[in-house]
Amino acid sequence: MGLLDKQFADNNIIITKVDDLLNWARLSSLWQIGFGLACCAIEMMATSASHYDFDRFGVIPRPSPRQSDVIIVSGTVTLKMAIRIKRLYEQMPDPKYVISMGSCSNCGGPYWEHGYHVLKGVDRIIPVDVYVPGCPPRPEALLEGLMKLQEKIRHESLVKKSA
Amino acid sequence: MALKTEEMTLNLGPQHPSTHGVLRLELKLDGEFIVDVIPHIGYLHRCFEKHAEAMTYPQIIPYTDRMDYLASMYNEFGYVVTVEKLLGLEVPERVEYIRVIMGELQRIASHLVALGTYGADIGAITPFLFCFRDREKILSLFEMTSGARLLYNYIWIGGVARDLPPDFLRLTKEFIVYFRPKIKELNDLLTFNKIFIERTANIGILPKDVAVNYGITGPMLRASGMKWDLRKDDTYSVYNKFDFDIPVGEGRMGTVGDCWDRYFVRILEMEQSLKIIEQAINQIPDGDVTSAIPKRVKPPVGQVYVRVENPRGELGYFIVSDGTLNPKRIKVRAPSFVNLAVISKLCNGHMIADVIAILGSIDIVLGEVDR
Amino acid sequence: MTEKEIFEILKEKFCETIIEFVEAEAGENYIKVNPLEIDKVCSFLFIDNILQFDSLMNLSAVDDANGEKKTEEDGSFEYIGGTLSVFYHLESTDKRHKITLGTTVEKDKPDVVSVTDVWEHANWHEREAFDLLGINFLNHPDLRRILMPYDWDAGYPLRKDYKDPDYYQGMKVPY
Amino acid sequence: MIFDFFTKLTGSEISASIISALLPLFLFVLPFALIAVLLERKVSAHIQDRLGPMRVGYHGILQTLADILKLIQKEDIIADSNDKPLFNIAPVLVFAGSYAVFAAIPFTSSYIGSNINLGLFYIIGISGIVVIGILMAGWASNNKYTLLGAMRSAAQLISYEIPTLMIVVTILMITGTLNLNELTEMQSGFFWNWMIFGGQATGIAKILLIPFMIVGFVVIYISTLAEVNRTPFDISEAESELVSGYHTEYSGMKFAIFFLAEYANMFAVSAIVVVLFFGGYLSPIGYLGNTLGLPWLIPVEQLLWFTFKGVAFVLVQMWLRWTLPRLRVDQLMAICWKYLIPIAFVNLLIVGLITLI
Repeated sequence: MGLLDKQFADNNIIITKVDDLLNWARLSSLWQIGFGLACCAIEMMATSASHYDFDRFGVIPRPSPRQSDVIIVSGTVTLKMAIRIKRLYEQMPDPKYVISMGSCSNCGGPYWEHGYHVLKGVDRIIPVDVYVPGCPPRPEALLEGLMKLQEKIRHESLVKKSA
Repeated sequence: MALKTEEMTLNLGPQHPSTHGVLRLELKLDGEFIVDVIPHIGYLHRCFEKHAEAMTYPQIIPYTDRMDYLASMYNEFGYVVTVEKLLGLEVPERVEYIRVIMGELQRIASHLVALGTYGADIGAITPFLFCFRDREKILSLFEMTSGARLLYNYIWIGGVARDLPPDFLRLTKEFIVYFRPKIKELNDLLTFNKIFIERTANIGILPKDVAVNYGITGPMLRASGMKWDLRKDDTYSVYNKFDFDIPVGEGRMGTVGDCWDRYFVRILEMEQSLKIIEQAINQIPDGDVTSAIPKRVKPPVGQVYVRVENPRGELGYFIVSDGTLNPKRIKVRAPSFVNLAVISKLCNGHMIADVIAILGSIDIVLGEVDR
Repeated sequence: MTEKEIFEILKEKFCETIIEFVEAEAGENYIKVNPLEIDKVCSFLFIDNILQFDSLMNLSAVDDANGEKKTEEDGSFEYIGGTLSVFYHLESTDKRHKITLGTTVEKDKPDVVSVTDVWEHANWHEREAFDLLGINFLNHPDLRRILMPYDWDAGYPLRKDYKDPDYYQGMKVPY
Repeated sequence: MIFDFFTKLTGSEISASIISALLPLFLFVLPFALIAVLLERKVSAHIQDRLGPMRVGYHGILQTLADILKLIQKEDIIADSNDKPLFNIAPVLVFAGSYAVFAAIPFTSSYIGSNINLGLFYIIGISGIVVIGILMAGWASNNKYTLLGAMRSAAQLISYEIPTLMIVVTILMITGTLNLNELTEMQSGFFWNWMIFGGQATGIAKILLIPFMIVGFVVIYISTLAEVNRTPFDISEAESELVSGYHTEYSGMKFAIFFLAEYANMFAVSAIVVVLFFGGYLSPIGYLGNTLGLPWLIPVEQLLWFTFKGVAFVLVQMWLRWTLPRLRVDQLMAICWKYLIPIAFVNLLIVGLITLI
């Protein structure tokens, strides 16, 4: 949650407009935490590199979790690593988003059956916003996942949802 | 009188921009100087060996891809060579040529990542992106052949999945013409940059005898001045039909076996790989590539250890067969796993920045270290 | 030098330690050695001027899965007794010959002497064998788990009768 | 000048000072930082065969605006183990240090924040505050990476002040003034009167001065690069070693302030180099205002020239950053103490001898 999220009880024209502006800012500048796990990390790097260029969407890798908005879980999450990923996620400031990239972090991927040391899905430890399937997903798929996340952010609101 | 200082422990990783994945290094520091480096691995332990025991032989190929994901083709290559030896299978010549072309293209692609990320570790981001740009061209060659960008499942036991597409050889030739000047560009931008040399020469010197004792292989061993390349010294496939050199470290900028040598050996190897590909394209025979693929892979009881020259070094597969469809045990001798073990020896007495330089020059892939 | 010749040299030097020369149906033959004296054999192979095995290519541990199989009602099984094996693939970079050593230990008391003193390379491989198959390497300088978490207490995963724990640190392990 | 103008306008000295203090911030530093961040991303992208930001506005021109707006919204994390007061003050101090430099920089002949006689001295002194801020940030974060980054940064900044000062003294010997406005005016005329071409000296002295002035310029440019922590001297925030150095623990707006300070600093040091060696706001070829007989046009032109020269040096900084690798901390110190300082000393000596002619 950001500073203002869900602080307002009613919805009016000003809040809607402010919503749009803030959401626009959020979705246009999703800084990812520069953090790779496995095979998918190479595709993530390829996405940042010249050919696909993540920077076009305003996504730049930040080395520190404190300055990043989105964590792209790119690869197999092992039990040993899961604790660290959870901590990284907790270190990020709100509003924060999670993209689960690749089958491994979606559900365990090819390691689902005999992977005694593989966490079957990163959503068992942190909440995931967008799942990108593939083993590994092509860079285009990751870009599509990012655009889905942007779409999701576009519909966020400062208004507190009534229960 | 020496001032009393307190040792500081710095935890590098598992999430750190320059540990090339999920390696964790525990640094014991005296100011900026390294007292000790303790590597902790296993953050990407994906249980390959357990999976291998539950799969049939052909089913294992996709899993070998995912070990050294920067050199998938070569992992498949090594695995199928091992199983073929266990089966006593002869493969058509065209298949061997295709495998060699793929393997060498993969070697270039893998070295490009190694060199690029090494530049980024030292602080120059641009070479990294240039390398990825050129790697993208190789990936598109792989993609038109196998349909995948990174993990191919292309080289099968007894053959390859499908024949080369019609344009492949022409496009590969074009790539060679395109890529040669790019090596020079990389040299101008990074290799002979004064600051880069300052940062890497005389850093992390690995003497030859230590390297052999630690089981170091691949570019790292060659940088230490040992002319040792399994493609020549324990030849497999059709490598004996090609004419190429084995570049070794000469200590041009400092001492033999320093980081700069390890970096430069990779550059020279890319040139040699281009040479091999060129020859292979000119010599490749016609033939059926799927004729020798066995319907059922059921090797006799026995065990075999076969090794190939992966871009990172000696990739060995030790397969124990109990005569069923599943192997009883597969142990992978992963070059990165072995090469990484030497890091604490290399780092002693250097500074924090040098640890990064040394780690980058070892060129590890965590998927392979942890398997 | 062929394997047979090397075997003859070893046989002369260590008559009791060397158990036999195993000829396989397919693949490679190996020399079977007593697990508690493997280090002596190895250091001889390393030092000897004719042999000069300066490089350990690989060290692998294998679960032989040869105990008495006891199947539970839910399909899981356990081996009672049985053996574990360790294989050493050696090579001389100078003389260009290779050899495979093998050793077998009881699962209940899996003690093998470490060869880390001879080849530093063995260090991590032995740790891995300890980690995944539970082979106890005597005289090893730093025998800890290497791939699995340090606090893993559910056993040795590469043994054939290994069973996943349900939870590790609050995370569900099976699918 | 500008202060008197506002005093007349508002009738109170306090409000006049506040306005004239904030003026460069809103008119110059903030817009500059916004543009420079985008410029950096665009320049780096084009160097690297990429496009850079493309989706936000035409060719991504609104990218930094979005970044800032987003950073404002972010949660401000202060961890339990942080030293709260220091943690909060540090970004402010860093920004204050780099912003205060702008007070004495003459943007045009008619606008200078404070036309003090000790201008150059003041700039060198006040930029020292930045070091305190960085050290504070590193210490208060209670994180080993930030601490190492801060230590490196402090050592680096303090060391590199020495060659900078040497060159400043060299200039002083020729001009005899610390007032930046006067210093600029002394280079008036055409571009051959700039300090890098020997200033107002004539005849043999001028020809002799030129090579030493160029050496001086190179030395001061290298040391200013080091003072703003740019590659190849960015060891204090070395991404591949120290995550992001002293500001690793900062999130949201506080991080944005550090960022802003960094870019403000980049321009500030370029401006100093411009004033010392490249005639400050002076036009190299004469003014359009003079030709057209429009005297009010001259300050505008001067501002444009000043910005142009400053941005040119900022661009060179960016170009270097995306081309060169990073030095190691001991090599960085070696460059300063073994090369730059002796060179600066010899330069000082020789220029001193030449001025005696």
